[in-house]
Amino acid sequence: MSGFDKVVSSYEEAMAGLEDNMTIIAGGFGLCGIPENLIKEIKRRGTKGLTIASNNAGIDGAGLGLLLEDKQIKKMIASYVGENALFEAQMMSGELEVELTPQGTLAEKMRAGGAGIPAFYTATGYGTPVGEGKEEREFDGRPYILEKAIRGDFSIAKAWKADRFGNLMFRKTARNFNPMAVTAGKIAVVEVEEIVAVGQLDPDEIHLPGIYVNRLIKGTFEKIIEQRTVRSA
Amino acid sequence: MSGFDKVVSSYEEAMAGLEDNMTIIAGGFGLCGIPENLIKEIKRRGTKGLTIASNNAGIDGAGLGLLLEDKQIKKMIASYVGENALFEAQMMSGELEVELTPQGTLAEKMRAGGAGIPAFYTATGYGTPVGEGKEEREFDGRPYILEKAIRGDFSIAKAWKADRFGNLMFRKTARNFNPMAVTAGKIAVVEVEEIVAVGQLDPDEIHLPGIYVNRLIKGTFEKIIEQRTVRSA
Amino acid sequence: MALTREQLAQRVAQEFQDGYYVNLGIGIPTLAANYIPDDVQVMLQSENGLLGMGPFPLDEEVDADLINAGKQTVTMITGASLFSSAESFAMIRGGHVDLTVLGAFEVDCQGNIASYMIPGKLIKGMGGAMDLVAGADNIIVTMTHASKSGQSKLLAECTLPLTGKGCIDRVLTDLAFLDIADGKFILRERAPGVTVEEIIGLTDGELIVPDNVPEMVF
Amino acid sequence: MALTREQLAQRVAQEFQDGYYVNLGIGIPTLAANYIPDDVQVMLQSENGLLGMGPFPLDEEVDADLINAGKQTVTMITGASLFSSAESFAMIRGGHVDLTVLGAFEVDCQGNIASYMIPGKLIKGMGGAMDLVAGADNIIVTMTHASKSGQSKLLAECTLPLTGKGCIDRVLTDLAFLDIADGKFILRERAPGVTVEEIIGLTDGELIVPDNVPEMVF
Repeated sequence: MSGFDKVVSSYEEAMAGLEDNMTIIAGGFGLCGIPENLIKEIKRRGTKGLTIASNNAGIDGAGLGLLLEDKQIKKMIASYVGENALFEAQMMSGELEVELTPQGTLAEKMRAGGAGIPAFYTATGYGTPVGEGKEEREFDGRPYILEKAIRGDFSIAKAWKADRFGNLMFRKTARNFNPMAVTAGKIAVVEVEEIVAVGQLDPDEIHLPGIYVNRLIKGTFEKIIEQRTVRSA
Repeated sequence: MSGFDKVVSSYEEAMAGLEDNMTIIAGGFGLCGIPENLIKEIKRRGTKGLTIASNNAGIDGAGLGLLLEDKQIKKMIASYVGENALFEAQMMSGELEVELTPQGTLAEKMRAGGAGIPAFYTATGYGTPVGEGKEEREFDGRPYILEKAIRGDFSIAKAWKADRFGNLMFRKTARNFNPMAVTAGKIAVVEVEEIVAVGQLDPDEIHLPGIYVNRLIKGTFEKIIEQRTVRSA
Repeated sequence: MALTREQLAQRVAQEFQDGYYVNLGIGIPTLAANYIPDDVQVMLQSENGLLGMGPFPLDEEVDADLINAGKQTVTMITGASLFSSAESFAMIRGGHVDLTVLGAFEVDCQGNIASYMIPGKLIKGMGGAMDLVAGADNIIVTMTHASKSGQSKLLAECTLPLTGKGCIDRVLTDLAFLDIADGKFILRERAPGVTVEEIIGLTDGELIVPDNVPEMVF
Repeated sequence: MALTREQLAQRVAQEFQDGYYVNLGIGIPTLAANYIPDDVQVMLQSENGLLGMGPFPLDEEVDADLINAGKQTVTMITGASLFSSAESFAMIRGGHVDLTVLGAFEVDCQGNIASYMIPGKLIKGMGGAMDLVAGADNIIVTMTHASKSGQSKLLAECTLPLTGKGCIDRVLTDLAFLDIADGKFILRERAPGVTVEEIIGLTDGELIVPDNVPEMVF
């Protein structure tokens, strides 16, 4: 294949170069659309001192929760970190630093990181603990705070389908933070359910162009459901 | 149909409420993907004193160029305004004010306007005439300028397909500024080539959700090509 | 009588207008979806990237890739659309959602809201709540009027860390529906059988009581 | 001999590496696409929303909805993708494009570039040029070394309004290939048959001339 072929042959290769104390931007919302196997590979590697930006931190025994078991995470940048006893314990003991970031601000910080926007103003968090220590400014009579972009050494994300060039399609609400996460890492690693031949994806329907993707791997996914809620027929 | 049915029955209805001295955000790149018939309706109405944000200003006799014939445009916010003698004449005579804005900054200003981001920093234009009078600031040792969001009283845009709820799909490079333009106007008017039944569009393949669209109309399009370039077989 | 959870949800649903895009927080706000009037169609926005959220799935319809902001499995209605978190909050922050309904621990007569953090207790995070209160023009906060021990939650000034500052102008409690304007609560409706005096007694912030305060009608 | 337009394009194409995403400006940069080496695949980005631009269409393939940034009808290669202008410039501004090639009126040894405006003449606008020079890490400017009357365009300080400040570090002219670093031009290659003295004579900004300045090889 060509120089645009992003497919790597193993998870080890997918995460090659990950070192202690690096920053990782991760896709996923709860356990939905998380890069399950990339997280497991990070656990296998035993990399320590990681800063991870992700909307959530998984649950005990699943998702990013796996990385807490061996205390691999130094700092978590997230909007919601409930439902995780190990997380709570490490946070309370001070082993784990947490930077709570509003969900929309986190999504926009990742997008900004990928899009070369170093900082932006938002009303979100003004007058709250999130705004403390941040610049405040009025535009058209309304107060806003300055939020900075976030970038990572690595991105880890999960998509539905890709072609070998790394053009990505996501599925339903498993899209969530994944597209922005991909754009915000120096080395963007994406795992997918299916890799199709180049030309099989309609160019108009590609959610994220392959230019953002450095490494691509096909995985199999457990897809744990956090809250299985059903109605009766 | 329901309260989400955005379809209007005439171009007159589509642009109802447009008044002198309003600001319009328009989609299109050159003559590609422009809201041809909405522009013609603005010409028919004779609305004056308009401020229009659009990447280009059409050409003589086509696109936004039509609105120059009766001097309907007071101010143009655009990245490139060549290929238009009437535009040139009105600019030179001072009848038409022009705010040249880098193409990427213009796209981001429209996105920011729709996304509730009042202002953002960008390196684009730093140290150039575009940066004059704008705040400069360093982030991580690199200088940037502050750019403000743009919003309009109306958006006019062109999409390919829509359902009656206003969920939009664009086609090829006729997408360009259209999605952001739609989000940045108080009243967003979109004309399309085809309106399909609700449920006919795959939710994963919708380029812009109908929440941004206020009025929708099916048009027929001339699609003038500015530079017809071909190769021989 | 104080409103039940179901009555609170019913009263919220009376505010739905045909064609509204609505974001409903976890808890009572979500229940309101069960009481949408027959002649009204609303489209539910779920901030994890779905516009047009439907009911919970049948057992055989469950899809791990289709959840709501509470991480519950859901379905899509016809005409739904899917998008990224950045797009979702562009929608929210940009003021495109017509109505947002969410819960709170406290509100005050300056329009401040505290809903995500009780110091000393576990901090789970604000999720999308700060974005929602900052981005929406039209917000209804649903909450109990006072704690079980009778302490007002409608305060002169919030005591807990804020979720948003000066962004709330309507509060529905189990006792009353109130507006907030010019630094005061304004009593608009009372729960059936609840007296104005009871409400006055349980409201800490300055309260304006118009001459006529009708009972809510269900 | 000064390079022809075709030779300039050829020399640019030698910089293409397999797997490069490249944005080519109007004029000579666009010509470079005709000289991509056989063992190299590059993908062309067109800032109006296309990654994977192909050649001009056959007459029967012409599609008004598929144009490049110069408004010319084009085609897509297999593996192309389409997106909005905001996404396109996110890509450019975020530094995801590997190589940008564009023309200029003047560059100076501070890395400044002037390419969009000659005061007193008609101002047509900067299009995407300011975004491209600000966003890319790897830029080659292609231009003539001097005007027809022999006035250098490689200056100590640009005289025209800037397109970008301190963002250019490589310039390919019809006479030479130069780096820019630490406020100086550095002569790297010369056009076949062009002497170092000629280049010195036509370079206004401070110029470093290494001991060995090889001729370009085509």
